[in-house]
Amino acid sequence: MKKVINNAEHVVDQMLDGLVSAHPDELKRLPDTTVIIRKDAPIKGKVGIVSGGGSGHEPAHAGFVGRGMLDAAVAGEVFTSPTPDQILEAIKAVDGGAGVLLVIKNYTGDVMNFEMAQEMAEMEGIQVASVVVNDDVAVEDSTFTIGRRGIAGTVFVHKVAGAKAEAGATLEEVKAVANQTIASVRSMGVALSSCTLPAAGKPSFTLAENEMEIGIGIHGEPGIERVALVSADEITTILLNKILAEIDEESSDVAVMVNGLGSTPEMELHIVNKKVAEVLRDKGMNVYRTWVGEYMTSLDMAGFSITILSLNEGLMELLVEDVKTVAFHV
Amino acid sequence: MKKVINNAEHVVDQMLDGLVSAHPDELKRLPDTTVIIRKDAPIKGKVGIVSGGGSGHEPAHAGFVGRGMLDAAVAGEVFTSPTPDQILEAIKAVDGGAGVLLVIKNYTGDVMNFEMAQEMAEMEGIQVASVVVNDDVAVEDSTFTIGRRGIAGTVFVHKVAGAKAEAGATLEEVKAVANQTIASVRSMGVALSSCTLPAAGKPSFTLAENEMEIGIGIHGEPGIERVALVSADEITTILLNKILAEIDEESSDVAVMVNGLGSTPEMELHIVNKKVAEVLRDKGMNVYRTWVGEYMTSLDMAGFSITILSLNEGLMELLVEDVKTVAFHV
Amino acid sequence: MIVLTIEHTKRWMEEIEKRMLEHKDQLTEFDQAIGDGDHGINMARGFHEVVAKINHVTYDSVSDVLKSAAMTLMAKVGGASGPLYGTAFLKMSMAMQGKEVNEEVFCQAMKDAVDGIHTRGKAEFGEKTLYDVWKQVADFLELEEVAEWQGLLEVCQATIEDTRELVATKGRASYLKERSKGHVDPGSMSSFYIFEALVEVIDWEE
Amino acid sequence: MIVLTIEHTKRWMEEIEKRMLEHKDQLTEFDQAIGDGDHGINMARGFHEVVAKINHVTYDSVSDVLKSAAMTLMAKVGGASGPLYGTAFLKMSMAMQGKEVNEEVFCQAMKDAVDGIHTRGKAEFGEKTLYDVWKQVADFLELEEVAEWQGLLEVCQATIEDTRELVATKGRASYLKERSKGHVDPGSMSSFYIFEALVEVIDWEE
Ligand SMILES: Nc1ncnc2c1ncn2[C@@H]1O[C@H](COP(=O)(O)OP(=O)(O)O)[C@@H](O)[C@H]1O
Ligand SMILES: Nc1ncnc2c1ncn2[C@@H]1O[C@H](COP(=O)(O)OP(=O)(O)O)[C@@H](O)[C@H]1O
Ligand SMILES: [Mg+2]
Ligand SMILES: [Mg+2]
Ligand SMILES: [Mg+2]
Ligand SMILES: [Mg+2]
Repeated sequence: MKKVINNAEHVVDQMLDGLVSAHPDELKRLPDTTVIIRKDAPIKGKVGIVSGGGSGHEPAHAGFVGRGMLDAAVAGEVFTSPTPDQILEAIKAVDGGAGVLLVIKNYTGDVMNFEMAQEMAEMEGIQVASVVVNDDVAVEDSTFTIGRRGIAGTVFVHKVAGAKAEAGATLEEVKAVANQTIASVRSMGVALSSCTLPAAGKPSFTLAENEMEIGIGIHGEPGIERVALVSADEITTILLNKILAEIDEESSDVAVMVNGLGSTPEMELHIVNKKVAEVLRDKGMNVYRTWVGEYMTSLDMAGFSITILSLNEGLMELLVEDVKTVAFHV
Repeated sequence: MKKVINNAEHVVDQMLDGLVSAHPDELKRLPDTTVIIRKDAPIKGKVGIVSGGGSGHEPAHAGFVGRGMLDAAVAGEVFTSPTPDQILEAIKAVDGGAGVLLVIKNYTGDVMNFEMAQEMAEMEGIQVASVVVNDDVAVEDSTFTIGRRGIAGTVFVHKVAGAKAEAGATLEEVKAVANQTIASVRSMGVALSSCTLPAAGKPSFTLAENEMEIGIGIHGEPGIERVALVSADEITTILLNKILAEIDEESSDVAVMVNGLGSTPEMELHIVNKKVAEVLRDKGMNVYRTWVGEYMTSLDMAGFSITILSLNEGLMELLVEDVKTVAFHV
Repeated sequence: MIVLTIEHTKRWMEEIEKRMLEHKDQLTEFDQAIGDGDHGINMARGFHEVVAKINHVTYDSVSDVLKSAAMTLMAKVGGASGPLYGTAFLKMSMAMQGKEVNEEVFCQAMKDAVDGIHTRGKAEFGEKTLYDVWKQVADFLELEEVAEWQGLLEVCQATIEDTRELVATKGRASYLKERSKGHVDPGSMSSFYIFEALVEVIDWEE
Repeated sequence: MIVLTIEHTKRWMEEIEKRMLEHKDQLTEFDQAIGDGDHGINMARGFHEVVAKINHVTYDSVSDVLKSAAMTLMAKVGGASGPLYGTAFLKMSMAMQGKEVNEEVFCQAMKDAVDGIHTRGKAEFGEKTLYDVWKQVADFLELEEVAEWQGLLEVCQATIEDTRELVATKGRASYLKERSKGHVDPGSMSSFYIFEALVEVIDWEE
């Protein structure tokens, strides 16, 4: 494994310091925590939005902290949900009196840790609500399963909820629009190569030179099937069909995100987006906005995910509302 | 080689279509060319800024097209300078009557092709000036060499020249400030792994599991030396010392860019930036602004480059002037 | 008869740390196979912090030692295993509050720990999680004399072997469905080390 | 005696394309060793386009064929080799304008091509670029009878061998400094194929 690090145990700590020293006017790290907050938080009377999760998904989640999006991002160890005490610090730091919404990705660990933090915060008299994002259609959603995973679609939830909160909505309203977004967003990814955790030192899994894993999770969790690598257009069609099948296609207006998982060059993401745009056009859908780039990565994994958000008037407005973050721009 | 492509011969063409379909309101591709221009170009009375080069450096160069930066970017084949006819089309498309500045990276091919285009444009009566960026201190600059290469520092030249042009300056003024930036910007990179050209199908070079190449070029050109991989802090110190030695340190105000070459996760870039900030602080320098991310990549190469721009009042203002592009934000 | 003194308990944590460090790679490999490859890293970090913490504090009760351990695990591990082990030790601590830890108290504490894991993780028996191991151990302790407690190692091993062939339906491994068969659940393995350490310290006096 | 007819010239380009496609990987490997690994790709693309272009046009002179070739190379190759080969063929075309291409005219055309490469690339002899090969070939042709022109292949080979041990001081290879020694310059190699094709077509009639 070759990584530009000093010590596997300090990657998260040093990354957070590096991030803040690049944006000293916008971001602040809560002392002795792994919490990054808006420098102007808490904002009186505004609902605070807190998200986070394991590290290794950069720019998620700290890259989305800023006006119109997140008030705080809590970073866990690599691929490990942050702990309740850290999440609690974030909640306390951004509560402006209007309550705090937790945006949680649907993983056992994340849900348990965020819920514990929520209980603690409520014990301290802070009004807290939470939503769980589950956009990954690679996993079936049934009462017999733990449900779909939360992947790149989470970024759209951050954006929509953040815009709503910035507009002065109540905690209930912000939670409602976040849940509406969660109900309308679906994603699926593909991996061409594994990622390597700094502390593990070797790849989490291996794919043969001609293999790809369809439906990969952002922590390298297995997907639906391991098949022969095919063309960009074919892969894109496979992912899109699965995604569109699970989405409420009532609305023909959609937002698109083509998200790189780490090592896949932007050139290839654009080639994918060309096909995405064509397929959606052929289906008579209207692409309202498109984001192509790295938003929810998986360390150095090669591959990408496609996210489709089905839009209504309200979501459209919130999606393009002014935002000031390091990694998400409209 | 595993790549998300359809056909190595069409990567540039399909990438450009994908990019434009993601930003239909801001960008436009000139029909039957590899030229991406601002949708509102040409802008009457404004100096046009044209840059470009081989593809494989995304988001460079098309990602920097937009208000306050480039008017047009010309994409060549992967790692191959674009041809004079394409560059000529770009010049003609963005000339608003005030002339056009060509920002060229210092490579034999780029210089020859852009110069030929300049000659052709001048024959057609368009006023054209050009500047050549040479920020890579890994190459010695002497009358016996072809001089330093142009790498990530080019992005700062785009930004400064673009802001100056947007402000209504004349071609001479824009060229002057571009040259001033070129004189004040220095960079150096390191590679942990090679890149693979789509059409070549195999890595351009190979580095052993414990090796890194200091001073790598963005096309995989060799650097200063191939040595054992060391810690992020040590690599950063090596690069910074070389860069600062070649920079006019008169000014203690600097802008920093930590640029990922392709496969290196953002986490690692932030770890590097932490050290960069510390070293500069210890040297009594003041970091005015920092950009961490992928700006001038080399396909799927693992590694990064550091760029330092020495600033004066004028450059500071131009650097943070409002800009609207896909890949560069202030 | 006293099963755990303050000293025993501190020693228990040290023995756990020793094993988690020793088997860090094994646990990580198990988690790479059916999870996300961080379990060994999480356990090593967590119990290292626990020992670092309790060594700097003097305690007046076993309950307090376990409470420190629980809080440290919750604050330093994260993921799924952090809250679960944290909850387990916290429930034990609560069950032992103001009591000397004899056989009966310990069995009750184990029962409460198992219930805690159950409520927090919502896994049922046989979903191929660490809950399986804790449940089996608790049931076994209730039936056996302390003298026979070394036997719980076989119980753990047996459970791990039985669950190896199961399809995981909770936790990350559940994403693998059928493909999770034939792999040992990493959390069950780390639980084995926790109980192996326990046996080690209980024998320790004799 | 006529050295090149329109047919010869079209055939020359086809023979070049054949060789560039055949040796695409070799040229790319040479460029991977001391450049950026695209030379074979550039040459194959460029001469493929040249042939595609000239096959769809009827020409009244050798000069016009070469002008088409030159323009196509400039428009389709890019990099360093595009402008250089484009310039070379353009200068040849200009020297042949309104003339039948006999020995003398061809020699003058080669001279002009060499000057063109020199002005465009500013490389001197011995800087380990394609200029070395073109210069040597031009000088040789001037001295020899057409009957002896096959000899230019040895001239090319000799030049390539001589320059192999040189340190490149122009083009990308110059970044390697000492490390460029022992490697054949990719552009010199592609130039060899251009002249190999020339010999092929000149022999062609007999
Ligand atoms: N719902 C649950 N109930 C009980 N144990 C669980 C549950 N989910 C996961 N586990 C246990 O947690 C272990 C994984 O822990 P770890 O890898 O540290 O966390 P994560 O899965 O978040 O990376 C699994 O092997 C399993 O034994
Ligand atoms: N200044 C120059 N003068 C003459 N030939 C040159 C010069 N620079 C480069 N070359 C030739 O160009 C070849 C490289 O061509 P190519 O790889 O297609 O372009 P690039 O170097 O831009 O990738 C070199 O092998 C060399 O022979
Ligand atoms: Mg984990
Ligand atoms: Mg090239
Ligand atoms: Mg895990
Ligand atoms: Mg080349």
